[in-house]
Amino acid sequence: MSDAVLEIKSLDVDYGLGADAVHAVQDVNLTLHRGEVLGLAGESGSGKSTLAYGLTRLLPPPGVIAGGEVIYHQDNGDTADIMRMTDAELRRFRWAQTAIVFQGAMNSLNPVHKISTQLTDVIKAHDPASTPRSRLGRAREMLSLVGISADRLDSYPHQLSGGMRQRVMIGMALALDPRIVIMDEPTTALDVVIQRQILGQLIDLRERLGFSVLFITHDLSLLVEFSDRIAIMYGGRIVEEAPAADIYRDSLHPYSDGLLHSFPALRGPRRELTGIPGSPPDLRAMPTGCAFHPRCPKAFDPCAADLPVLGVPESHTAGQQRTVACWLHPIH
Amino acid sequence: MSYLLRRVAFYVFTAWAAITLNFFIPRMIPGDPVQSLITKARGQMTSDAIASLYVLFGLDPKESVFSQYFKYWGQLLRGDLGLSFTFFPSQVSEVIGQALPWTLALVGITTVIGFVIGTALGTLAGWRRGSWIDALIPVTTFLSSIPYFWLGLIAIALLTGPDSFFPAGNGYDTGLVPNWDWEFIGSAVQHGLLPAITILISSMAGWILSMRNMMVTVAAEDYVTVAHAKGLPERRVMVGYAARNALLPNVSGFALSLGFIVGGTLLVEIVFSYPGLGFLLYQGVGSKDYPLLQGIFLIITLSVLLANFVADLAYMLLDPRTRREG
Amino acid sequence: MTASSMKSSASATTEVVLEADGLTKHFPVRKRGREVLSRVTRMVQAVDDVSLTLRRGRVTALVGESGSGKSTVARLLAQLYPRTAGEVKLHGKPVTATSGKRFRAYSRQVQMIFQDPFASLNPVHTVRYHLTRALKIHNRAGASKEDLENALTGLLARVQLTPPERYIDKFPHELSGGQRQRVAIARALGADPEVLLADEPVSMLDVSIRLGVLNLLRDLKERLHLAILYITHDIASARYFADETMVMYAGRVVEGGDSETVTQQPAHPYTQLLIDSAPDPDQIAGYRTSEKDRGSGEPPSLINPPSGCRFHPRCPHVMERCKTDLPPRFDISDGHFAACWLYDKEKA
Amino acid sequence: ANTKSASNGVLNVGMPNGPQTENNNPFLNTSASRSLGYARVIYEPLVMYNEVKAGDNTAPWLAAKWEWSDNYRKIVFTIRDNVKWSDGKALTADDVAYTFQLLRDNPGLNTDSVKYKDIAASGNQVTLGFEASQFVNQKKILEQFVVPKHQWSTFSAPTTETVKNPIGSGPFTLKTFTPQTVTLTAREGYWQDAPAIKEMRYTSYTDNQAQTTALATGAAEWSFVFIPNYQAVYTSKDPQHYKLWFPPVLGIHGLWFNTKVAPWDNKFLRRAVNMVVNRDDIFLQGEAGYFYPKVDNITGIPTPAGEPFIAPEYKDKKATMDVAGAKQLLTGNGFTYAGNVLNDPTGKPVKITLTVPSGWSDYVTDLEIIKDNLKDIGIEATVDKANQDAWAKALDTGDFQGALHWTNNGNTPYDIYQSIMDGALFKPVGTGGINGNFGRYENPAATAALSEYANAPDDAARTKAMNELQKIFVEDMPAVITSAANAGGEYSTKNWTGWPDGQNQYAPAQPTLENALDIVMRLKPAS
Amino acid sequence: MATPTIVDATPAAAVKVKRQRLRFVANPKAAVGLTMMGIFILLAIIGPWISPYDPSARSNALVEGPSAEHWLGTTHLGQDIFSQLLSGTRSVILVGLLAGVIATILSLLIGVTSGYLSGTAAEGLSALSNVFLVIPALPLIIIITSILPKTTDVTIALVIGLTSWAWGARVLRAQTLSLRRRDYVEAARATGESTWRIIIFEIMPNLTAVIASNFIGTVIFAVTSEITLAFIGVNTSGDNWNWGTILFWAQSQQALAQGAWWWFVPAGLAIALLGTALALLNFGIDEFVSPRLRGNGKSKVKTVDGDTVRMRVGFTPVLGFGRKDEP
Ligand SMILES: Nc1ncnc2c1ncn2[C@@H]1O[C@H](COP(=O)(O)OP(=O)(O)OP(=O)(O)O)[C@@H](O)[C@H]1O
Ligand SMILES: Nc1ncnc2c1ncn2[C@@H]1O[C@H](COP(=O)(O)OP(=O)(O)OP(=O)(O)O)[C@@H](O)[C@H]1O
Ligand SMILES: [Mg+2]
Ligand SMILES: [Mg+2]
Ligand code: NI
Repeated sequence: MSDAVLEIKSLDVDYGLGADAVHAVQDVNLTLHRGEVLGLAGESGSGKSTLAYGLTRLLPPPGVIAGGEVIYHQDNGDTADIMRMTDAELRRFRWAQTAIVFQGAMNSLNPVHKISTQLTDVIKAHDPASTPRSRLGRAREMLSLVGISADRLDSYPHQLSGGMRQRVMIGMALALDPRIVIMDEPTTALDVVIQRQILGQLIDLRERLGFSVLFITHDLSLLVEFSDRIAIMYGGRIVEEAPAADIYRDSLHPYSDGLLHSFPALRGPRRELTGIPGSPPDLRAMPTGCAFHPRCPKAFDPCAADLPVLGVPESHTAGQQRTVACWLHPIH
Repeated sequence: MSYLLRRVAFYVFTAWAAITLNFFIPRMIPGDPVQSLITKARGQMTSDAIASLYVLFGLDPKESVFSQYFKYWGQLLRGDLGLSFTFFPSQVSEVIGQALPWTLALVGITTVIGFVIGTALGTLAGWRRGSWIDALIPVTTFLSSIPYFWLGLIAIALLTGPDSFFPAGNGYDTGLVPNWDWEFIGSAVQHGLLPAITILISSMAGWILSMRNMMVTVAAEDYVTVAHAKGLPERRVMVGYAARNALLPNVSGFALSLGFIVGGTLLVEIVFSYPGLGFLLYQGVGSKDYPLLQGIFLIITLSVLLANFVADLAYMLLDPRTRREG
Repeated sequence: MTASSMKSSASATTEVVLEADGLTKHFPVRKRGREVLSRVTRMVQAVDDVSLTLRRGRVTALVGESGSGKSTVARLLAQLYPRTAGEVKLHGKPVTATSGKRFRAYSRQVQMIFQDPFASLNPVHTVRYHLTRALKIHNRAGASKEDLENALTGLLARVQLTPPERYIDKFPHELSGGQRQRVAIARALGADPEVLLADEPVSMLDVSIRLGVLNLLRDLKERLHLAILYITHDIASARYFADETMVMYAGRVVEGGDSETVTQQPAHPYTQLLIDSAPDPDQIAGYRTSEKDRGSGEPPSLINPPSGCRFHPRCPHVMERCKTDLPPRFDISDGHFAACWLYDKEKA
Repeated sequence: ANTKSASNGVLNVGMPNGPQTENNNPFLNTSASRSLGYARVIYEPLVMYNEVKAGDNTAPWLAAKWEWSDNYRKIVFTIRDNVKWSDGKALTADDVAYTFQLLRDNPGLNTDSVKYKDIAASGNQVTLGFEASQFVNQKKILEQFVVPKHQWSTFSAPTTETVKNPIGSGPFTLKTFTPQTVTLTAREGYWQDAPAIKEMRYTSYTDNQAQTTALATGAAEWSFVFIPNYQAVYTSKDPQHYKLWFPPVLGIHGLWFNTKVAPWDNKFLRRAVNMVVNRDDIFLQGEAGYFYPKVDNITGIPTPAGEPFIAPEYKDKKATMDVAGAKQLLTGNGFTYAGNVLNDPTGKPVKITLTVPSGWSDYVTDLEIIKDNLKDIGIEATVDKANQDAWAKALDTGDFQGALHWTNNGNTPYDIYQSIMDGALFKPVGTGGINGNFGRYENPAATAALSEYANAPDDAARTKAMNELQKIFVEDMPAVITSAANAGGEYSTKNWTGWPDGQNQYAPAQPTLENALDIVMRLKPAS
Repeated sequence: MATPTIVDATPAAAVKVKRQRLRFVANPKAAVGLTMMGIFILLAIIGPWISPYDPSARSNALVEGPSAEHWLGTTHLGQDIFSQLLSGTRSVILVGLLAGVIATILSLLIGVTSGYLSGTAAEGLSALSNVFLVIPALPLIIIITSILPKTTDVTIALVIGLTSWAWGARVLRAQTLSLRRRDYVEAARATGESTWRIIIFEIMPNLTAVIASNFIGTVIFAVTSEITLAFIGVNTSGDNWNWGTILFWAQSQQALAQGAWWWFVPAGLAIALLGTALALLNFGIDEFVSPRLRGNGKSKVKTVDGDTVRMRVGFTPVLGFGRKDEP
């Protein structure tokens, strides 16, 4: 695998301050490599979105970054910690380096501005020297890149279908040639047919443009097909991280296993579906030890007592690039 | 243009309703209007004069309501609102025409300025929650709870006086002849300042508050986050994304609450003896000048309708979703 | 349980409970602008000529993309909308009640579960209120307080919300999504219906909770021999939980048959597209651009639906005929049919 | 504020009447010219009549001479011949006759309702003939102003004419009109010596408060307005110059009883009330110590204007507070007390509802005082503040128990008594359209005396009738008179002197009355 | 009611009901508003009894400033202004509440019906409320009340109530429209509930916040209207004191010019305070309905560098490197 573009180091994200704080993301370490699609999965409330917004510092109040670093590696080898950027630096950094595509495209596009305005104002903000004509040209280019005819430039968001809007968002995300695109459930509101169209297009573009993708969804079967690597979150922590195929074929963490056995498969033999018993943890009253232990079919003594650390499991070689946080799989 | 058409239909209907209501108002009066006029004179008129007044007004109660109604419409279409009692035999339309410009200027300008400033402050307050400007909110709440007229009274008590820059009443210096010269305009502005400030203080608070709340709501919308994520300059995000959207409900709120605002501002005119419709209304009430009251009510309603329509048009321009094609 | 208790469970599994024949629903579109002057009212042809049968003890899945008219079918079956045309037969008898006593009698037998468990329970009422109302409306609350209490406990037990006292006095917001959906199901069961119309009962639920609710539905089917209409857009879940599957496209049923057959050997090009598009973990990193353009274009407008086969503008196998003639159902194999000219045997 | 004032020959007059519309019709008291008073300096009366003065109260003006004959059924005016209209035409007897014809032919203009019959002009004389004696209407006829025939004959509807360009014989002509201020300038060619005032500005202030402020700051130098606590608000601001003078005229305000409602049909009860009403409080608190002057003669005739008319037996009879006497009067006439409560002869507690328009603050105050006073003799009163229309209607139809109201005024106390006691005006309770006698007072003797007075052939008969009327009134007390009607004003002697006052009672100091012209002519710049 | 607060009853917000009461009072604005309102209502009840003088009783202390005998001074008739203020509270509160109740009932009837039912009747009702909304209410009220032969508190309240329901009806209609297609309403229908039961038991309870905020808005409007009417002399009937009557007398006796500030300042302040109390209550409701509006305690945080920054959208503050409060 190629080198890292983004390194998340022991990132903590809270909602609220002091004793009332909800620790929505805890001690997350994650590396995004150049050109890869990193999938982030986990059930609702596990902290996926919080992580994504937290690392870009877009989390609205009462969210705060309680600690950690997010190191961005520039092409020239320089690094910058997003957490230490000033507002102005952040503004310059955003979109030029990391773009975000949100879940609901209708809500991501400003309903009162034309598509063209929304495409060009970001170019203008980062390249004030550009001419309106060149900006418009770029906007047109981006639209055709995502398969929308340029005459849609003058449309307002409400005049486009859901799929088209989502594509506009993707086009907008790519307008400044960012190194990283973060996508938070970009297709859950869409139809499977359109979902496939859009994601197919995105893969194409990635191959051509070479950006990295952090892809968030709770649809594991989609992730497995779509991403290179997958990280599974539970209760605000990463519990397993591995190449997609490894997770699918040989998940180590019982929670990953449970997730995978919650999806009916369309093709192939009928698998047995076991699901995951119990309900997601309450972030305010997290179980001790491994947060998953109350629901874990394989829980044993240490699970309730101690927090398992994420690491390369003993049973695997370090070269395999997978980590897990489970007492069943002691780490090196 | 469906939206526009629907609105137009609505305005036509409302105008009709208001006019019809207006027709029935004097028909609800106990006794007859002339009696009120006589009463008003209070000793300045001998009781023998009554007879002559009946002759003057030529009241004919023996007509069917229907034909009266049609007659009324006919008169309206000719711009004839009847004769004022107080200023007999002046036409009500003439009396109102004299007062209307003042109200339009005072109420119109202050309402718009109040809306603009209030919205701007509300935008800032909502955007910078917790900053000093947000601390304005309780103060403005208190101010907006004060009835317009009382604030006006206090302003008069505190700020006017023989040596004060602010005159205590009237629309312009006595002795000046309304004219488009600087002396007159300056005087009119000087006289309008205090009432205007009163209206501004009272009315602005509402806008600040609703705009602030809308801003807080809108600031949490995804597209605002996206705008931040796009690295747009803060001003652009605040104005182009957050405020632009937060404004929409405020504009339609503006249109709808015009009726309330006008009601409130009329009182300011009363307190400041400003020669506008509000003061005329007050005079009309005091002297039971029903034709005048009717006329004022009609004109106010129609003006509010018109203003509403303008606000609607503004809304249409602001919100592309209402501009849906065919 | 009235009629059903007399029959043996063997024969019961095939007994038709609810039938829809040529069900059609057109919603008028609000007139705009100049149209006000014209006499023609435009219609959203949300559901067109849909026929289906629900059998005792069987789950029938209705799949299709968003906006294809699935919910409308369910609501028509529940008599929540007046229908434009067609017939609904309960135990072979046509029903027309949309209000009043007759509707109540109908709703006793046909109950509906809504897509969103977060929205289908009134936030201001407790679980007890919801269930008590369901029982009371259908006179199943019993004479005494105890009867009612027993009935409530029974209901909660049936949807595996045990112990009942832990849930009975809770407000919806105090329950998890899965629990809420169970309460919604319990409410439907409160009428002791024969038919359950489940409109996307799990699409709003978390992956790990979905399964529990679906398993519960299956369990109910097996224990209570309910006829269940399972509406979803997740065709994979239809494969797993439904005995039969019908596929809708733009207000029409385009294919139907045994679930396994429909999902594994889809006949209609739309079904094929749908199945092709569904994420497939076995095809790891399979998101490369496929050679063939997958179903280009957008779902059709239902106000001016395409003539002939409604899928023809997007269909890779489109023929001249598709553009003009509406394809009828063609039987492909036992119970498996598709409304597509490709299967017109006479043509060949 | 604007205080660039009158030293340069300008007199600033103010009235609290709100913005005006341009209407200079001198006949209509709704017109701006009448409500602000500037009609008085444009149009001139035939005779200047001073109603505050008893006797010797007429002075020739446009008419050099006038003569009544035929027991006040005929009058001959001799018109001056050096008078010119402001457009230069001469004022002739024809103009005078035409003015009276206008009044006769247009009841809408004839707000005094004088019944003119024959009108004839010959030479410089105008002769008017009447059906009945006009003794009681003398003032109205003498005071009539004159309009130019050559202008008014062109008006098709004089009753709704707004006379945009008034032509008068007075010393001033209209210069500019704005809703707020009307400016008049002294004209050339006035028949008398030109007034010292070169320009008059009539400003219509929006309300009493604004008018008071204007007076207090000197922006207005002459006005007629009610000022509560006038010392504090007005005169104290410049005690040397700021003056007010409100002499009474022959009209009154009083508490009218509905004499058809028991127990108020009982004259002893009414007289008892008269004995406890505190007129001092009413004068000082309700009328701010000046506005409607106190009337304390028991006959209700305001003094000094009515002095000559008061019967010898009542000359010094003052209405004074006498609670004990009142109680005695009551208990002596069938009324009883149960504790503090007065019961009428039938045993019912005596109560009264006093009706008043809600916004009339002085009346309300007066009634509050009366209510308190009534408590002293065990009568429970309620002040019912009604809507003005409702109040007017209640009085019109007799649907009230007690109410404050005014009477007409004139050149004799006849108008007062006629308003209160005339049986000719009587209409039964429930019937409206009444022109006075709101109390439904029925006494043939009073009616006869009134008619006697109006038509008496000579002064002796008139005196007799007047004495009779006073006797009936004092005996029956159909209304309790509280205050006199006034004809006064506030003025400042800072820039102009020569105003009428207690020492020099040549005219009532009200800018809207006919006498305003007289005052204007006499004002001189302060040295 | 110049504040057009758009009440946004999002389903998520409407969900929390149980904790409602406590949470509502926990809101500092609501708590202050509630306390102030409580005092006003208490005064409305006991005011006339505890007032030291008969508010109409005259004395010889004419236009005197505040003193030990007359805490807020006297009028031109020597009446005790403090007593007038106390006694006047009842009328103000009564008219406000009564008009509020009338308008709220009307707006409920009209708003909810036109929202829930469809068809011409509903459209007609909606058009009616729009008409009433646009017609300026205060001039209409002034004209109607000045025409009425006799005005008591009740008639005033009636007139205000009958003319000021439109705003509420509109808001309620919009809310009902959005609730009407909610699943739980449909579900209730599918269960077999009757229409009226759905309206009363399923829809109305979810409108409580809107109804309450609307009620308060109308009360504010009614109070100011009543006072305005009294002030311009339309309603000074009977011996019924209200704050507007005090101001009317102050104005007609030119208290300002007389320097009798005690005559009009307390009444005006009382109005402003009552208005503030009601406005605070309304904020409480707004914030309660739309949690986003709630002030979230601390708005400033200390960052790594020891700077204090404001929490705001778009720039999440970074507290430090490592969670400090972690054991
Ligand atoms: N403003 C907030 N205050 C307190 N807790 C919050 C807030 N916002 C989110 N949370 C909590 O933080 C946790 C993580 O939320 P997050 O949105 O990141 O989950 P997610 O994994 O993205 O879920 P989903 O799949 O539903 O989008 C959740 O348990 C949520 O309840
Ligand atoms: N009340 C209505 N008035 C007008 N059109 C309607 C109405 N209800 C549904 N429709 C339209 O009918 C069509 C079918 O809607 P329906 O809700 O049945 O689709 P669906 O298959 O259930 O979709 P989803 O998967 O999104 O729930 C859609 O185009 C929708 O816009
Ligand atoms: Mg999320
Ligand atoms: Mg649906
Ligand atoms: Ni000035």
